[in-house]
Amino acid sequence: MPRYDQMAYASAAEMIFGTAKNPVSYGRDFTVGGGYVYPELVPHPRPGTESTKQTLVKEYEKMVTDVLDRCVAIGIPGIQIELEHVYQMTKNPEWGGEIAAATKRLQDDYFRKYGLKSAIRATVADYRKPDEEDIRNSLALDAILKTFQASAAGGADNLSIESVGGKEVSDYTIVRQDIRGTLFGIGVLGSRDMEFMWKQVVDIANKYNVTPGGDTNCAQANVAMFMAGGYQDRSVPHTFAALTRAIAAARSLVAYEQGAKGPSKDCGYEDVIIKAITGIPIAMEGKTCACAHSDLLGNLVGACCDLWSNEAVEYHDMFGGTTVAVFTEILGYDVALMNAAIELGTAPMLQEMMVQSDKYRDTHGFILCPENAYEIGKAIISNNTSYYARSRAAAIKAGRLMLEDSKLQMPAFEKDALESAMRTLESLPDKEEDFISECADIYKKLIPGFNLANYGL
Amino acid sequence: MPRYDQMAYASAAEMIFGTAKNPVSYGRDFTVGGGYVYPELVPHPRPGTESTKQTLVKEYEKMVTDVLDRCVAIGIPGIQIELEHVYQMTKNPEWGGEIAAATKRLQDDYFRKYGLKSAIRATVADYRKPDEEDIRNSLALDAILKTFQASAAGGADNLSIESVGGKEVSDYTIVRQDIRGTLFGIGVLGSRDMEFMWKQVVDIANKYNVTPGGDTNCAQANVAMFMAGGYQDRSVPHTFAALTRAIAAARSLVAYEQGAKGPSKDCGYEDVIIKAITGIPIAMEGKTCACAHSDLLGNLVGACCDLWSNEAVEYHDMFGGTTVAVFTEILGYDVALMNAAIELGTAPMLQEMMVQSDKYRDTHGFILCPENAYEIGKAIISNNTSYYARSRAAAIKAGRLMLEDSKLQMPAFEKDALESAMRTLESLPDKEEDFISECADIYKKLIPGFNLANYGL
Amino acid sequence: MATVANYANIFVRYDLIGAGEAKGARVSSKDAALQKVLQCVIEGDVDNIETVVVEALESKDPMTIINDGLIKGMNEVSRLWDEGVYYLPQAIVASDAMLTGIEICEEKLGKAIEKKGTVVTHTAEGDIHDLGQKIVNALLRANGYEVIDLGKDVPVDDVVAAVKKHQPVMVTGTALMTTTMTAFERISKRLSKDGFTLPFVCGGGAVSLEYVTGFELGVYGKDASQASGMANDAVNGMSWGQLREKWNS
Amino acid sequence: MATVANYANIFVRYDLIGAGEAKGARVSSKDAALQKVLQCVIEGDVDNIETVVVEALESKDPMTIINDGLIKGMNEVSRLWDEGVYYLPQAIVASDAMLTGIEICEEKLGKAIEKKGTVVTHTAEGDIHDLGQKIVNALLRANGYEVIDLGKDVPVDDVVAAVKKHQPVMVTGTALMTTTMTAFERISKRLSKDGFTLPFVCGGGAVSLEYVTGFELGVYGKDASQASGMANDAVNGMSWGQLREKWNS
Ligand SMILES: [Zn+2]
Ligand SMILES: [Zn+2]
Ligand SMILES: [Zn+2]
Repeated sequence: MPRYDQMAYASAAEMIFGTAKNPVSYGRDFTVGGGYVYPELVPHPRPGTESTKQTLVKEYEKMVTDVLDRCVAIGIPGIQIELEHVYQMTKNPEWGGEIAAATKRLQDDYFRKYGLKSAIRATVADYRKPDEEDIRNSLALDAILKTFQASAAGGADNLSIESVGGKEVSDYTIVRQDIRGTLFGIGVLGSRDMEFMWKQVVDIANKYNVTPGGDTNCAQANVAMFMAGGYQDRSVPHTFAALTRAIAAARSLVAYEQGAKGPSKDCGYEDVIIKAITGIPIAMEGKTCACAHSDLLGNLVGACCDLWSNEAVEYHDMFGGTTVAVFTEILGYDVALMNAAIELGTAPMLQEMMVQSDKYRDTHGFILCPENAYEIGKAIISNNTSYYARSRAAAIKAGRLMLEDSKLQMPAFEKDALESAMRTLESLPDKEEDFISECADIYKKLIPGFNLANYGL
Repeated sequence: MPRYDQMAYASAAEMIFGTAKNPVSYGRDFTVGGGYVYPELVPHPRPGTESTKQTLVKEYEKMVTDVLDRCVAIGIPGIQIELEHVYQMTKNPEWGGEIAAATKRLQDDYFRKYGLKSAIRATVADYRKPDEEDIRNSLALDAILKTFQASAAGGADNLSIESVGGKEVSDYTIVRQDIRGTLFGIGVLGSRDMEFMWKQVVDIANKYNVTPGGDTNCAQANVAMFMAGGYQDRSVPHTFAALTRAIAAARSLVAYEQGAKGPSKDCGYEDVIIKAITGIPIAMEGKTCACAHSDLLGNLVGACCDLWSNEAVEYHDMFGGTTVAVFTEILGYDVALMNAAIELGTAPMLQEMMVQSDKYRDTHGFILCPENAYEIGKAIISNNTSYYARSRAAAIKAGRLMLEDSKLQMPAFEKDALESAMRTLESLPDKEEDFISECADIYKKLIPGFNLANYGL
Repeated sequence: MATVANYANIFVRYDLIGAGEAKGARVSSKDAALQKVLQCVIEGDVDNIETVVVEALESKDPMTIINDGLIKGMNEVSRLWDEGVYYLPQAIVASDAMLTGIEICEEKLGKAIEKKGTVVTHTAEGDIHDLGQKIVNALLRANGYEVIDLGKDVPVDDVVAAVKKHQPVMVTGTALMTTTMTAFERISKRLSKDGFTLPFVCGGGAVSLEYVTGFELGVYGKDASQASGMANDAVNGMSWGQLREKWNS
Repeated sequence: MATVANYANIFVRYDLIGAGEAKGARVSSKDAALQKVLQCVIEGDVDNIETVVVEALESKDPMTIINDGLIKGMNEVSRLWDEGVYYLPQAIVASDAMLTGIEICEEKLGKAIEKKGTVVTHTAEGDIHDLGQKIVNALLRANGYEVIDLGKDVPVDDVVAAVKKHQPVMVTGTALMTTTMTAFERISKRLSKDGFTLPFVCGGGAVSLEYVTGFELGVYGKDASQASGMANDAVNGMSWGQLREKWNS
């Protein structure tokens, strides 16, 4: 059940990159949200190296070494490395554990030798299949939980996941521009699955004395955003994706209600809303994650970040070194600019530049600029009677903000899509139980394998 | 002979990114230094595609299309593409010409369809060998000049080169930490060769009604800087490389004295000094050229840029698209931040953040921050009796600035290297002819193939 | 703090260029019952398609409804999508409507209509992200193909077995992660070894042209919307090499 | 405008860590003449090396001066460089001094001293950037190797011919640009075809481990300073595969 009923910040103007109301410390002298922004580098192994544990561990050792070397070559004060699990690292818990341990050994070395601050996030792969199995009791769940333990035991400082509850429904509805089903899949089913999942992640983290990090709506809101794509794409309306993002905020919040402490996951674009509500530090990714995907809010999304990430880069050579070193350097300078602004006392001005770069570039950036994100956060806490109510309120608030700002331009099709979705959202039942029963009827028929029991329903 | 005897700007405080005293317009509605910063994307073909003209033209067509597509996908207002010639494009003038023409066709399309502003810089490869041939009358020179013509005829808007005069001497002296020889190779020989070369480039540009762009001391000062490398490298002292950079400013200036109009070449880190003197718009490369090389001034170097470049990225796939699209996107957001600052009236504050990020990170950034660059510029124009005199004055000024700022820390070895170089610089003869005859004696003996006649001496 | 008066030098809204010029549907039927079917498909009205098809069957034979109503409507939807008037969702819901309608007509016919050919689709072993595959399935079906949907997280053996069993004109593979896409090369080797020469179209997430064109049979699928065009080419006798030449260069 | 009080959260000067701890030269000679030779090499004093060697030759035989002065000095310089006390320029000028000294001693001996082995070096065709190669040459010579310097912009044929003629223990290639480095693979094929199995160490600018380890004989040279170590391994009988294993993984 929803818990948050107030905002961590008195206004959006208080929110700034580098500082969170509730900073988190772990790893090697590493504090997130304590006044400065650090890079979070996410390396991805080359295809083929996943074939054995030995080759994969070795691949990670090389990548991590390149990252740490570049930090000490150019003076980056500290860095978090995310071990974003490829399937094989989660399916075989000892692989994830050994890679965390190898990363920790290297980080320890550089901390001892140079004083380089560092930390490790282990993001376990959620490979449960909600339309094929009992996701509350499956081999996949078992492996996921074991891998969390192995990672924590191995040396991960922060445990995170991109959980997939409700994806079977949102996959079906996002490509059909069905906002009702998307609200159901993310806001209701996603939230309920997170509650189930995060109780257990937090227990494991507490047992191993590590930090439960966060979750992201990668499997749903990012699907909508990536499909919406650039200006010329015609896959999913951008306005529809923006509504999806607002819903995602209400859903990803559940991790913190269950005890997660942050920093949140980089690809959770909804995290700025969550920071406004919870005060946890957040990881964000923008222009320097172009290596992983294109987006329309490359600067704006950094406005309130505490970690700044590249999302994912595959390990290869470039003229300037390996990709992981190259992106460490770019991220390092990005955050150096932010930290220089902090030291100069001009951080609010830099934030305003970031915001003005993208606020009116596209609807996604528009709803995530600090003032709008704050408003969506308020809609969430003011409707905390159910996961459904707050998700719906978030979407309606986002939609109204988009419709009411005359500077935000939209092609006709995009505006039609938004208005149509808003009509649907406003016509939905008030009570969660009514909404659930309505959706249950509809989607059980349409989506093969959809099973309410997976969500305790 | 030196011409500039005054500064284009009354003070360093007047210098800012996006605006130059003497803006340049060309291409498709493209103005550099006219109030806003544009990205300059430099694509590099994959090895193997250079084997035939057809495969190379096709490679460029694909790369250029990816760049322009990404611009219209995320809203980048305009872009310059640099065709930085691989050897084969210059050796075969029609290759360079056809690739320029193919690029122009594509840029025309996107301008017609979307209004995307654009321009083409053709940077011809200087493959003359000063230690093996008469560089004022060789097959290589012939091909270079023909390729300039073919490029201009094909559609290049801006003609640039990274000329190599004096490289045979500086290659020998930089790795021996011999400041006298480096001053000779860059400041005297490099300047003289530029005078010879740029007269001809300007003539060709005028004949074809295109813009003579600029030169860079890539072959010399960048060799020193890249060898100096990161904090852990022990190849060339960073202080020595910084002195080399100051000398390079006096040398690269010759292009503008011969009629070049800018924008200067991205890898000319000395260009900020040149902008202070000449008021031409400059291209710079910093954090987002980490794909091409690492440096210690990733933000600072953008403080006064008019174009912002990635230097070079080889064409490959990444998760987020091809490398050229990925770096177009990152550059695009970098300049969007700068342009947002300009619109907000907070550009000086952003500039200060850039400067504080790196001014004391390393000596190279230190001497290139606007106020120090301006001082070095003043030393250059105040000593305009000879190429030698102004190059030496630039180095001495840079050395003094480094020694006098107590915030600039240096390891003992670095400081020794600087002080030793300063003693040498201060003990050199006052007159150019004395210096030349001293160096001629020494280096003729030491450097096989070194030939004074290549420099009209 | 100051505000921005003019955003044009920060970003340009290229998405607004030409917006609003788009024209609506151009096809229609003089027959009222068929017109309703057409309209249901073009509007992706899955709620009413059953009613209008059943109604049309009262006066028309099933093949007429299929050809002049359902397929004609779907073709118009494809045109609208190609021209940027429609987005993908409109194509998907139209396909839903069309397929529902065809099912009703087939029941009346007492047999399934002939398909253009069979395509086997799958998502790589280890990958549970099958949305791309589902879109491919919908678009192929909308274009008259029989789709053998092997689902997600499919072992190499199962893909090879399905190809042997169903003898498709084309097989597709989707992967979000590069560390799961390595299965594609193994599949290609197995198929080649067994003498198959059909195109194996691979796409999704991190899959790249460079990778897919590195093994035999491989054709890179940049976008789900290319699937039917590729299948058409395969049915028309193009080899995997020709497909690669046409779509990947 | 405000100033920055503390830069530690913007950047950390990792180059200052341990700076100043470095110790100077540790070797010395009890013999005054040899001590002067030693010192000239350690200080890279090319202006005076001739004088002190000639002076030493008055009381010492050439081989003693070479072994206990010149080479001993150079070894000490290598140690100082390895430990971060010296930078590359100190190693280069020491090598200049040492080689000058050896030449004088060899004249006195009436023959060249025995080299550890021969290495052929070149810069790729189309590439005029041969600084990396020059550094490799200097460091190899300083370590006792005979270097056949083919220079820059060298055609494939010339490299193959030089290997046939000089039968080196190792051949090296330098390239700044990827579009010139493609010659390396052609050289490797030609050498392999002719039965050569020597290591072909490639490095410089845009050359990458991925590329070099993609063809036979190829060993990636990350840094010029590795050249002598690799040559030593080759002389000691390591195959190119073993070199790759040791230096590239
Ligand atoms: Zn994600
Ligand atoms: Zn991520
Ligand atoms: Zn350059």
